[in-house]
Amino acid sequence: MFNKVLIANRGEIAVRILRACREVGLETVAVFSEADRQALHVRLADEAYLLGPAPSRESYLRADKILEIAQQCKADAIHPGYGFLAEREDFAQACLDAGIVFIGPKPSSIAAMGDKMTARDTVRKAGVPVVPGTEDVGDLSDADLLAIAPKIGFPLLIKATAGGGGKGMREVRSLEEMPGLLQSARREAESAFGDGNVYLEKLVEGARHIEIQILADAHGNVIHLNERECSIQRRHQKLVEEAPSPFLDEELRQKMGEVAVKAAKAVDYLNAGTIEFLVDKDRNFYFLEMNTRLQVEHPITEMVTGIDIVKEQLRIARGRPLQYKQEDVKINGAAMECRINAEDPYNGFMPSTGKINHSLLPTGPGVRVDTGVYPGFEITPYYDPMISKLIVWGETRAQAILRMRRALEEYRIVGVRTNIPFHQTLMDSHRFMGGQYDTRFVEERFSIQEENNPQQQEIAAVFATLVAPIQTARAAQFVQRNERDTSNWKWVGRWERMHR
Amino acid sequence: MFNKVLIANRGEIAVRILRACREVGLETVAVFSEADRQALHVRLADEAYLLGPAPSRESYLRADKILEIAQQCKADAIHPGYGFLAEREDFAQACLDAGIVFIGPKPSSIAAMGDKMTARDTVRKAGVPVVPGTEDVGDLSDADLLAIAPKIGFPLLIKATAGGGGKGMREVRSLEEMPGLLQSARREAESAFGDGNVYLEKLVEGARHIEIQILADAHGNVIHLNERECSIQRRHQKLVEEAPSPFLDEELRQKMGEVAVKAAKAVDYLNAGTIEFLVDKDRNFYFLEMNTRLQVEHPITEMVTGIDIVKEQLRIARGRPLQYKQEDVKINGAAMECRINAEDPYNGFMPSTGKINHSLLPTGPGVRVDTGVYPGFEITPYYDPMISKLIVWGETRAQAILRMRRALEEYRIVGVRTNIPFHQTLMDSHRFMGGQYDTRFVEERFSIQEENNPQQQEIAAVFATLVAPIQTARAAQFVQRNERDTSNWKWVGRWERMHR
Amino acid sequence: MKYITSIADKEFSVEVLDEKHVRVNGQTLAVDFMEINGQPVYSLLIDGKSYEAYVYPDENDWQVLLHGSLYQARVEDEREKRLRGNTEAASGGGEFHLKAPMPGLIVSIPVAEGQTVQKGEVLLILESMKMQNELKAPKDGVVQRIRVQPGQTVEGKATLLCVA
Amino acid sequence: MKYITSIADKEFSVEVLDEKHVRVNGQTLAVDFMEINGQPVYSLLIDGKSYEAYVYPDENDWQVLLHGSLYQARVEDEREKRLRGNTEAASGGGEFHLKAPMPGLIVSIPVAEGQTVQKGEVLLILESMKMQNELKAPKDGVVQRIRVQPGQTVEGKATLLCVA
Repeated sequence: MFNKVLIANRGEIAVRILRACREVGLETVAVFSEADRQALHVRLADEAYLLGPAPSRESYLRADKILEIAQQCKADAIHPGYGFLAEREDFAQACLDAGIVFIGPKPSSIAAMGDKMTARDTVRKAGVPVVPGTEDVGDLSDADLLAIAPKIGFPLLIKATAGGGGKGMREVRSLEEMPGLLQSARREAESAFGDGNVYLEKLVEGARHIEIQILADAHGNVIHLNERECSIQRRHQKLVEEAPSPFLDEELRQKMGEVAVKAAKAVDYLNAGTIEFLVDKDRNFYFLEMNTRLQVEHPITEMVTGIDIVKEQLRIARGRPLQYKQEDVKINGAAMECRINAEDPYNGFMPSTGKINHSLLPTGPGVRVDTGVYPGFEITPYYDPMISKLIVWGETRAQAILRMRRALEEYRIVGVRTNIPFHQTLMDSHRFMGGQYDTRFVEERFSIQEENNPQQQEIAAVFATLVAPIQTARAAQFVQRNERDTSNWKWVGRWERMHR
Repeated sequence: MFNKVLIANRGEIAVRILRACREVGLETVAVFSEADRQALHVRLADEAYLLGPAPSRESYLRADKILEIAQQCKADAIHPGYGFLAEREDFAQACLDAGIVFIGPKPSSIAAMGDKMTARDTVRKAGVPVVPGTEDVGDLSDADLLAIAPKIGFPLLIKATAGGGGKGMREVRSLEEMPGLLQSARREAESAFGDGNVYLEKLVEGARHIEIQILADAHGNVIHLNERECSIQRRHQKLVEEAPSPFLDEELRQKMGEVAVKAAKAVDYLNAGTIEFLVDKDRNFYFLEMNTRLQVEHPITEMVTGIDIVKEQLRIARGRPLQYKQEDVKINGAAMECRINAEDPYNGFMPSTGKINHSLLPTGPGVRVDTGVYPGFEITPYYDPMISKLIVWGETRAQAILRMRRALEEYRIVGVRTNIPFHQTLMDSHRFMGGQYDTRFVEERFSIQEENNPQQQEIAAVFATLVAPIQTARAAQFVQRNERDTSNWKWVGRWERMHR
Repeated sequence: MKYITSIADKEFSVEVLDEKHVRVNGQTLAVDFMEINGQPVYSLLIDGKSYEAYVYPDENDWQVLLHGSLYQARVEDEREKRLRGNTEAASGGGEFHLKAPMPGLIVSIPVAEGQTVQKGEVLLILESMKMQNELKAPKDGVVQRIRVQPGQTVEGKATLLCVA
Repeated sequence: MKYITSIADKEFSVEVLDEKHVRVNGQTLAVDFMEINGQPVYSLLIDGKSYEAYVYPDENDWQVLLHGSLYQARVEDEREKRLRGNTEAASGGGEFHLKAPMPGLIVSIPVAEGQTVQKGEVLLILESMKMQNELKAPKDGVVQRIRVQPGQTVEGKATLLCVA
């Protein structure tokens, strides 16, 4: 049992975890970098401690400092969120060594799933289908890989053993281009994970990315909460997720769920985790990897199952049995999540920094917004560009899409560019509405540049024409405002006298 | 069938209705007063038309103007929301006469329930229990009422026949004080409803206000969506509502539901409506009145039943049968609503006007905020002081209370005073937590002034001491800021040259 | 700088040592104090505990709204406190000017000029935001100079009457 | 005042008649135009239809983000439009200065000075917000004056290189 939880993270997920803790009566401790003194997780926590300067490696990645703070403030549990230290087995181990509950899996499970080649091997032996690829565990030289490649066949993927987030991943179409790609993949992996090892996997074309949420307690109970469809991606970054998947039928859903439970059991899994699969056009599915932590997109599962995954994580970490049995888990309606990022969809999705001057959140029935920012908060270049997650629920998938459209239409964020227009265009796309998409859809068959809409162009022209003189005259107005504001002038006069 | 809905209302309910219309593909028309040009319902609607000056009788009560706009813009349905024209049978009739669908009951049902004495009489004849009181329909003179009063017994209530919202209501403890109270009740009723008629009802002491939500379609189907407990009131204004009621058991719930359906059928009811009951300590229940419209507190029923009441209203108005049968209606978990009003709980709940400079909405799992305001919007004295409705859902009542506490703690509204501290104190009150309260609880047994908390006092002292010099020095800082801002000086210099 | 800050009947000695430290009643505390977003919302970390409060000026005092409780605080240095002691001893009561807390319509004035009223008695009913608001006497006294009449619309902060 | 407003290849003649009316391509429309809350968010009622858009200046143009679509608009009176026509005819292309759109770390510069690049070719990779962002050439040209090197941290708006 524990009473005070240190949340070793920032942004929306720190706030999400803090809320769950507060709602079950646990005290909360936030940690923050110098850039985050005014962040929402600091404002809302019971306690908050400075970690260090803004860069992650000097703050949110400082495992030593975090443990030191936990011990000083007598936090008896740590929730790592996602990213940062969430999948570092050494950090999980250090928590245990310090007598602090790590709200997540055992270090050995993190290790087993963290090395992507070991993971493939482990689950394959447990009878879980994997994508064909390199099968030997161990460091493979470029020569080894170039020899194996033709046996796997092209196209194939080079993937980083320490993997995740598409870093160090390269698509290879022929043997000729492979040496160069191997080199750049290793370099990227080395810089991202400090580990340049890579392996090969057959490229499954036209595949969908579908994952299964797992919950496992300390009493041997392992259940799954069905799937999330995450094929809407750009550069291996998920942008939209939905549950249930429009592609699965009840039979495949059940089969994938059972296999996911098997994979989790293969590494003696504890707490919440996610098994990612690729599903090809013929409904064959292959294990991709396991994320041994809470996922960004967990809320859509919460909305269709009614199960609060973070509260379940806390229960499990306290050694209590799961509240739910497999047969209690039902899917009710449909949920969808759009990741709202500070990036400009009209300019190559370039990240956008700046102060959020004004924002208007969509609210009302069936809408949930998870965010760590607020009007007045500054989006800095130090951390990922996600501003918020817009999550909706509907009785059917069609109703969820309609609700998402209305929520996106309502959402206003001023001060940074956002990808809201991307999501709006996507929600209007016939292929998306039809559920006909795979992981390449956004990059290959989707464009935010719509056909001309002459009526909207005319409206836009009126807007521009009316705004132009206002903005151009603003400086002149400034003088006029000063003219009227006598209190201002009084001060200015005094200042002038002082400096004459 | 209809395609374009004019929403004859403002504020959060106009936004709520607009969202439902948009999510089912209907076009929306907003109407607004001069004070509401920047209101959220105007910003979000497809079309928006000016009604007139700020006072309601020159804008939102201008039935003629609203119908004219509807006809000009070819709106083929009108949703009246609550308040304003929602319970005016002449308005409902005028809509029908103009060939516009009125999204609500038939004019005859509004009339039958609008006159509170007729309503009592009608439902009593249908076998619905009513509070003992004057039974004859018609205008009763003061002499009549003074003669009847002793037969009913004291304490009793004087109530306005045209009734609603506690206007023209007076509690009478003895015959002596009755003439004076009759006079003031009639005066208030006359000014509020243009009708000074009153009647008498026995005062049920220690009673709870519990209401049943009804849905009735044009095909003779009438169902109820169970109860809402609304006993947390101040001056007959509801402040907090919850569903289900902590006071009802399954047997009473079912009985009250059946009686409510009977009452609705007695007036040939159509669309959404609510039967209000008083329930005494011994679990006897009495019909109070029927609200022939959407209620402010409808979202808590939506959250526990999963039924979108406004979408159902639209379905019914389109002549479609109800989507649900009585046996489909299940209660899942518990929901609670706090009405967030611009009023100062530390100063006699005095309304507070002003600009909302900054606000931070609580979000996250199980939280819904329905609001018509946003940062920068001005709360004017023309309309009711409700800023928003904070609604939460929890798996149990206890979890809903914990979640409401966390949401209230997160909520920030700067610029006007709000009753958030009242709600916070209420959520901490042991009697509320225990579900032990009646309609007098807030006024008689609840105080926002807590016992002294020396530790919090010390923190407050530190806050005040640190803020005082900053605010006092603000004027001086202003000069320093100008000193740095050279672009500013450039303009000032030019202005000075121009005016020399 | 050392202040004496009074809340209810309690006095706190608060000394601002430097940007990051205060001494409260002799005990030194680490503080990290910050205004949020140019609003009267302040974030304060005291020895790691995170608090947020609204702090508004209110005549000579400060209102601190903290975790759902409102505290009325007076912040004075020692000289100011001494001075106030003398002034309060010297003066006694004074006039109270009832002002409209917001724009509205005067519904009724249940008192008349020259009438003696007690603290808490209703002086005037003002309708605003669809509600009838009772404005009460904050002290015992005699009603003087009623400047408005029922049916009249008034602006916010308009003086309505006086109790002396 | 009469303007010629161009969006993509279309031109709209927009005449502001008075506060409440504009004439667009000869047709008079009732408008109610308003800035929301001091932000670059504008509300416009045109003959009753309610629109809201973000409008940002962008060099000589205006970016209008309306219902999930972005429009690049140029607003000119007739004299300005004539002038521009002449200028554009006279000059041809000009230099493009690649600036850092945000602070970040230069990861790599896949081009060298003197190298010929085509429109759309990657000039530089800038890491920011945990992402590697490809900055591309907006036109054909020759790379000149590379002012940064891989591993270097740059401020927002810093000039990185030039394509002439």
